[in-house]
Amino acid sequence: MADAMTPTAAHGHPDYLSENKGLWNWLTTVDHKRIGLMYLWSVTAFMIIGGLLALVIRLELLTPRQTIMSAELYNRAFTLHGAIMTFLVIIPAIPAILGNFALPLLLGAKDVAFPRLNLASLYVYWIGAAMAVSTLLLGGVDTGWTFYTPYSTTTGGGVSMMVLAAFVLGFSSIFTGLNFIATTHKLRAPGMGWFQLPLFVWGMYSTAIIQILATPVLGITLLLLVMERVFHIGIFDPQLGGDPVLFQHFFWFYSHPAVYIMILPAMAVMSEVIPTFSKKSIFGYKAIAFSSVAIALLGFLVWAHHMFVAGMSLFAGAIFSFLTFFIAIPSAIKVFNWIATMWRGSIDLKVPMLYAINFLLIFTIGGLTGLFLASLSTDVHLHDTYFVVSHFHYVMAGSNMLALLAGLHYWWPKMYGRMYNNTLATIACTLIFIGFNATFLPQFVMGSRGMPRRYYNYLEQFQTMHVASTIGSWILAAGLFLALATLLASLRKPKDAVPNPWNGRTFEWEAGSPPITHNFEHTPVCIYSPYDYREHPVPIAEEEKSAH
Amino acid sequence: MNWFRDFLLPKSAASNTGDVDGLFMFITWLTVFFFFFNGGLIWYAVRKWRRRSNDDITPHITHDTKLEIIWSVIPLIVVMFIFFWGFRGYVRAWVVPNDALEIVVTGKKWVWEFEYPDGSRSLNDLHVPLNKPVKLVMHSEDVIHSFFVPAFRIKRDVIPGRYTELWFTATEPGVHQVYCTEYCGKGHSDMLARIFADTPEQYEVFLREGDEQVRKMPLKELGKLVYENKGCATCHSIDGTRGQGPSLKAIYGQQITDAAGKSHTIDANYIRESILNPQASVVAGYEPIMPTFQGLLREREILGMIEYIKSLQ
Amino acid sequence: MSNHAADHAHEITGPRTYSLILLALLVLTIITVAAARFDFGSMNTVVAILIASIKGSLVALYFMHLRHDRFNAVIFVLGLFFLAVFLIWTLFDISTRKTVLPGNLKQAPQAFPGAPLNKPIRPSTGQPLGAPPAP
Amino acid sequence: MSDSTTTVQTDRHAHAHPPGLQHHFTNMTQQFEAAKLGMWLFLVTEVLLFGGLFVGYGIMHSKHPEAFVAAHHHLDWRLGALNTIVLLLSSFTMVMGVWAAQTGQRKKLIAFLLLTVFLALVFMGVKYVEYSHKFHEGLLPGKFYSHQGDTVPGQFMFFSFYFMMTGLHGIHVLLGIVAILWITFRAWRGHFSAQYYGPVDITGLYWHLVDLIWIYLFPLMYLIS
Ligand code: HEA
Ligand code: HEA
Ligand code: HEC
Ligand code: CUA
Ligand SMILES: [Cu+2]
Repeated sequence: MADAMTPTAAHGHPDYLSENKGLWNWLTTVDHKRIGLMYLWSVTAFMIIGGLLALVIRLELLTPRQTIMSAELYNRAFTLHGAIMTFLVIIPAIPAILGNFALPLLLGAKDVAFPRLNLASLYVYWIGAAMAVSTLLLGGVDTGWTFYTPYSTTTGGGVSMMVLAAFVLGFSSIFTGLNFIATTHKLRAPGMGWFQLPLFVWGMYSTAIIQILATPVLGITLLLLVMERVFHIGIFDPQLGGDPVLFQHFFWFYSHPAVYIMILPAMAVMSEVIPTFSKKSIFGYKAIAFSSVAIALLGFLVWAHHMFVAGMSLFAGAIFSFLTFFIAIPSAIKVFNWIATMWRGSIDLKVPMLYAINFLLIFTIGGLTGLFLASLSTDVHLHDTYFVVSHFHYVMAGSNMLALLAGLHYWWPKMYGRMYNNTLATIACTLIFIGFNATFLPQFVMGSRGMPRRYYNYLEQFQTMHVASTIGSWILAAGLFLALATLLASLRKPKDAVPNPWNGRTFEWEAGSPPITHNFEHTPVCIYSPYDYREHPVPIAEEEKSAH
Repeated sequence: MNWFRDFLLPKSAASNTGDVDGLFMFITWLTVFFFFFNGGLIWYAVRKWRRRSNDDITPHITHDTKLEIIWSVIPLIVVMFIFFWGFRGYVRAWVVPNDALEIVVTGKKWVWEFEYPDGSRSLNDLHVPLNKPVKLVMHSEDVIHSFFVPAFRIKRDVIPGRYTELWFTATEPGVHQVYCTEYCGKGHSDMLARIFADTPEQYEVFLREGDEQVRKMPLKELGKLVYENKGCATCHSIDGTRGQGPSLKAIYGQQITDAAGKSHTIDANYIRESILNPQASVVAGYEPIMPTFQGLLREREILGMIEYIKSLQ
Repeated sequence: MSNHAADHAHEITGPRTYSLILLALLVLTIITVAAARFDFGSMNTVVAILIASIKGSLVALYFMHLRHDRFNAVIFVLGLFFLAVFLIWTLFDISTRKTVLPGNLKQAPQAFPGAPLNKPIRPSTGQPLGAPPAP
Repeated sequence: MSDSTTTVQTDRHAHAHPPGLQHHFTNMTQQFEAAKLGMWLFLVTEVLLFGGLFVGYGIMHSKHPEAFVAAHHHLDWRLGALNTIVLLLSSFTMVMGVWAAQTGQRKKLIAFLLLTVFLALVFMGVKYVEYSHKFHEGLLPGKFYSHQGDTVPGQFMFFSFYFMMTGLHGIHVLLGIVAILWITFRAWRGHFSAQYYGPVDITGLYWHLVDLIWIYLFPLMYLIS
C-alpha cells in the first residue's frame, strides 16, 4: 500500500512478542496485538469445551432413549454448548481475535483508540466466562441458550448466574465495538479515505454498529429476566398480567442482529483472503462495503422471524418475513463479488484460500436454507426442528469457524512470525469440510422430516441420520484438532516468516513478522488502493484524476 | 423426482400441504442449483486460473456495474417470488373455516390433553374425522409448548394465559405423530401425542364408545375419570361432605326420600335415571339444579359411574 | 471528519445562551405539569412525550453541543431511531394479535395478582380447571 | 471515558508530547475527538439500555392502563417536579463548568462542578424521601408489594417499573457524582486548560444524558393519566 518496504527489526527494536516478556507484562499490556492473542487462546479454550460438549450431545443422540446420560443432563449439555458457543466463542471470535490483532495494522495505526478499554474488555470477558462456567456448580442451566420465559423464570439451577454472565459478556462486546468505530474514524493512516479502507475494516465497522446498538437491549432483557426470577416483577409472567412472548421480542431484538455480529466479520476475512490469493483487485469494492453496512442495518428490522409460530399476528408475520428476504440481496452480492474476484485471477490454493473456498460453499448452503425459514409457510413446518439447527450450524459453526480458520492461517505468520506445515493444514481443512457436511447435511433431512430440536429421545425412524451425524462430528473434531495441532507445532520452530509471505497489499504486511510493539517503524502513508495488484500500482490520486 | 420429495418430507396427510411442499421443493432446488452453480464457477476458476508462477499478471478489474445490477436484481426477484408463495400458504393456514369442529387442547408438562365438544377428554390421543376441518384451540397450564404435526405441516405455540388456534383437514386415514417443539424441560422429548384420522365408521365407534384408551379401561376407573372430568366433582364430594349436591360417598344401596315424599333405593337404575333425567326425583333438601347428562355420557361411562359409586363405601 | 475538529474548538457557547436554555427548560417543565392536569383524551401521553422531546432536544443541542457536532448527532439519532423501531414493531405485533377463545367463552380470562391465578376455563363445565390429573 | 484521562505514557521515540497526549494519537485534537466519539457511542448504548425499560413500561402500560393510572397516584408529582428542576439546574451548572474549562477559568470550573455535585446530592436526597415513603407504605417491587387497599388490581407492576427505572437512573446519578468529583479533583490539581479540557466536556455529556433520561421519566411516571 505504501511505497517503501520496511525491513524487520532494522532499527533493532524487538518485536512485540519478545519485548517485555513475562506473565505480568502480558496481563497488563495495552498492546492490541497481545490482547488479540490472549483472546485467541481464551476463545480456543472455550471452543474446545463447547466442542467437547457437542461431541457428548452427538454421542447421546447415537441411539434413541438414554445412551450415555439422563434427560436432565442432556438439557444442561446443549444449553451450555449453545451459550458457550454463542456468547464465549463466536461473538468474540473474529472481532476480538483477528479484529484486535489486525484492524489497527490494516489502518496503519499504532493501536486502537482506547487501548485500556480494550484490555478492560478482555478482563470483562474473563469475568463473564468465569461466571458462565460457575453455573456448573450451581446445578447447571437447562433453559436453552434462548432463555425463553416462562420456563426460564420457573426452572431452578444457575439461570440467574448464566444470564448475568451473558450480561457481563455483552459489555466486553460493546467495548470492542466502541473501540473499532472510534479507531476507524480517528486513527486511519494519512491519506486513507473511506474507500481506501481495506474491506476487513468495513466489515468490522458494520459489526461494531450492531454491537453498540443491539447489545444494550440484550443487557436490559437479561436484567428483566433476573428481576422476574428474583422479584416476580410480572412483566413476563402471564399469571401476573405479563406477557411471556414479549420476552421473545426483547431477546431477538438483540439476538437476530447478533447473528450478523457472527457473519459480518467472517465476510470481512473473506474480502482480504480472496483478493490476496487471487492476486487480483477485489471485485466491486463499494458494493461489498455498502452491503456490509446494509446487512448491519437491515438486520435490525427482521427479528420476529424467530416467532412466526409464537402466536404473532398475520400482519406482523408478513412484514417480518418480507423484510427478512431483503438481507439475502447484500449477501448474494458479496458471494458473487468474491467469485468474480477469483475470475481471471492467479489463484494460489494456499491454506487460507482453501478455507475461503470452503466458506463460499458452506455459506451458500447455510444462507439459502435461511430462505426456507424466512418464508412463512415453510417456516411453520421447519421451526424448531433440526432443520433450523442445521441452518445455524452452517452459518455459525460452518461459515464463521471456517472464516476464523482462514483468517488465522492468513495472519498466523504475522502473529507469531512462523509458517505452519502446509500439507498438514491442507489435510485438516479437507477433514473439516468432509466432517462438517457429514455432521450437518443429515440434520437438514431429519429436520424436514419432523425431528424436533432439543430432543433427548427420538423415534426410531430418525436413527440412521443421527448415526451419520454423530460419525460426521468425529471426523470434524479430528480435523479441528489437527488444524490446532499444526498451528501449535509451528510455534516450536524459530521465527521464519518473512514480513509479506502472501504478497498482500495491505499495511500489515509492511510491518515486521511479528511487528514491533507500536506496529510500524514509520507511520505508513496510504498512496495506493489496498487491492491494487498491478505490476506498477497507480497512486489513488492519479487514478481519481484520470477518472474525471 | 417424487422420490426426492418423499425422502425430504414426511408423507403429506392434510389438505393444505401442497402449497408448503411445492415451495419447499422449489427452495430446495434453488439451493441445490446455487450450490452447484457457485461450486462450478469456483471449480472452473481454480482449474483455469491456478497460479503458475509468482509473477503471474492478472487484469485489473475493479467492478462491472451492469453485472452487479444483474446479480442483485435476480435474487431480488427470486426472493419476492418466494415471499408471496410462502405468504399465500400462511394465509390459507391462518383462516379457519367456519364449520370446523372445535377441540380444546391443553398442554402441560408433559402431556397433551384434548377436550371434545361433548365434554369428553383424552390424554395424548386425539380422534378426528377424516376430511372434515378441525380447529384446535390451545392453551398451556405452565410453560410454552408447541403443537407440531409434521404430516400436516402445521405448528403453533401453546402459551399460558392466552389461547392460540390451529386448524387442519386430515386427508389420510391412520395415525399421525404429534410432537412438542417448544422446549419445556425434562420431558420435552417425550411430550408426544397421536392424531387418529378416523374413517366415518371408526369415528362412529369413537363417538359411541370413546377411544381405545377408554374402551380398555376397567369400569370403576372409567367412572372415576368421568367423575373428575365431567364436572360431577364440582357438586358432589366423595368424602361425605355436602356440596351443591349430596355426597356420593356410601350412598349405594341406601334409602332416600325425594322432594315429593317418595322414597327410593339407590341402585343402578336410580343412578342412571339421576344422571340422565335428574329432575325426575330430586333428593329432599336440594335444589333441582343438576343438569341432565343425556347425550354427554356414553353408555359405558354411565356403567362406569355406577361401578364407581358402588366402590365408594 | 477529523480535520473539522480544530476549527470547532473555538465555537464556544457562552453563559447567556445557556441561561436562556435553562429558562426555556424550566418553563417547559411547568407546561408539562400544567398539561397533565388538562385532559387531552387519548393524546395525553403524546403531549407529554412531545414536550419531553422538546426539552430533550434543547439539552442535546445546546448543553451537549450537538448543534456543532453533526457526526455525533447522527450517531445519537441512529440510536433513537432503532429504539423507536423496537418499540413500534413490538407494539404493532402485540396490538394486532388475534384474540382466540374457545366457543363458550365470551371474554378472555383476566389475571391479576392477588386474584386467583389465571386458571383457564374448561368449556364443558364453565369452571376453572382443577389440579392437573396425573398422567 | 477513563482512556482520555490517562497520564502520559513513556514513549520510546521521546518526542516532545504535550501533557495528556497518549502515544498512539498524533495530536490533542485527534485524541479529544476520539474520546468524544467514544463517549457518544457509549451514550447510545445507555439510551438503548434505558430504552428497553421504556419499551417494557410502554407495553405494560398499554396492557393495564387503569392499573398504571391508579398506581401513579401514589407518587407525589411535586417531588418529581422538584427533582426535575434540580436536575435541570445541575445540567446548567455542568455546562457552565465546561464553559469555564474552555475559557481556562479554573476557579469557576471548580465552583460549578461542586455546585453540580451539590445539586446531584439534593436530587438523591429527594429520592431518599420518596423511596422511604414508598417502603413505608409497602409499595415495593414484585413479590414484596404489600400495599393494602388497591382499587384496581395489577398496580404492583407499576411499582416494579418505578423502582427499576428510577433505581437504574439513581445508580447513574451516583456514578456521575463520583465522576464529577474526580474531575473536580483533577481541576484542583490544575490538569486542565483552555487547550486541554476533554475530560470535563466528556463527563458533562454523561451528566446531561442522565438529565435527559429523567426528562422522560418524569412525565411518564408522575404525570400519566
Ligand atoms: C451467523 C449466523 C446466521 C446467519 C448469517 C443467518 C442468516 C440468515 N438466517 Fe438464520 N439463524 C441463525 C443464525 C444465522 N442466520 C441462528 C443461530 C438461528 C436459530 C436461533 C435459535 O432458535 O436457536 C437462525 C434462525 C433463523 C430463522 C428462524 C427459524 C425458526 O426458528 O423458525 C430464520 C427465519 O427467517 C432465519 C433466516 C435467515 C436468513 C434469511 C439469513 C440470511 O442472512 C442469509 C442470506 C444468505 C444467502 C441467501 C446466501 C448467499 C446468496 C447466494 C448464494 C445467492 C443466491 C441467493 C438468492 C437467489 C436469494 N434464520
Ligand atoms: C458457534 C456456534 C456453534 C458451534 C461452533 C457449534 C458446533 C457444533 N454443534 Fe452446536 N449449537 C449451537 C452453536 C454452535 N454449535 C447453538 C447456539 C445451539 C443451540 C442450543 C440450544 O438449543 O439452546 C447448538 C445446538 C447443537 C445441537 C442440537 C442439540 C439439540 O437441539 O438437542 C447439536 C446436535 O447435534 C449440535 C452439534 C454441534 C456439533 C457436532 C458441533 C461441532 O462443529 C463442534 C466441533 C468442535 C470441536 C470438536 C472442538 C474442537 C475445536 C478445536 C480443537 C479448536 C480449534 C481452534 C482453533 C484452531 C483456533 N449443536
Ligand atoms: C350443577 C350441579 C350438579 C352437577 C354438575 C352434577 N350433579 Fe348430581 N346432583 C346435583 C343435585 C343438586 C342433586 C340432588 C337433587 C337431585 O336429585 O336432582 C344431585 C343428585 C345426584 C344423584 C342422586 C344422589 C342421591 O343421593 O340420591 C346422583 C347419582 C348424581 N347426582 C350423579 C351425578 C353425576 C354422575 C354427575 C356427573 C356426570 C352429576 N351428578 C353432576 C347436582 C349436580
Ligand atoms: Cu412441551 Cu416441549
Ligand atoms: Cu434471525
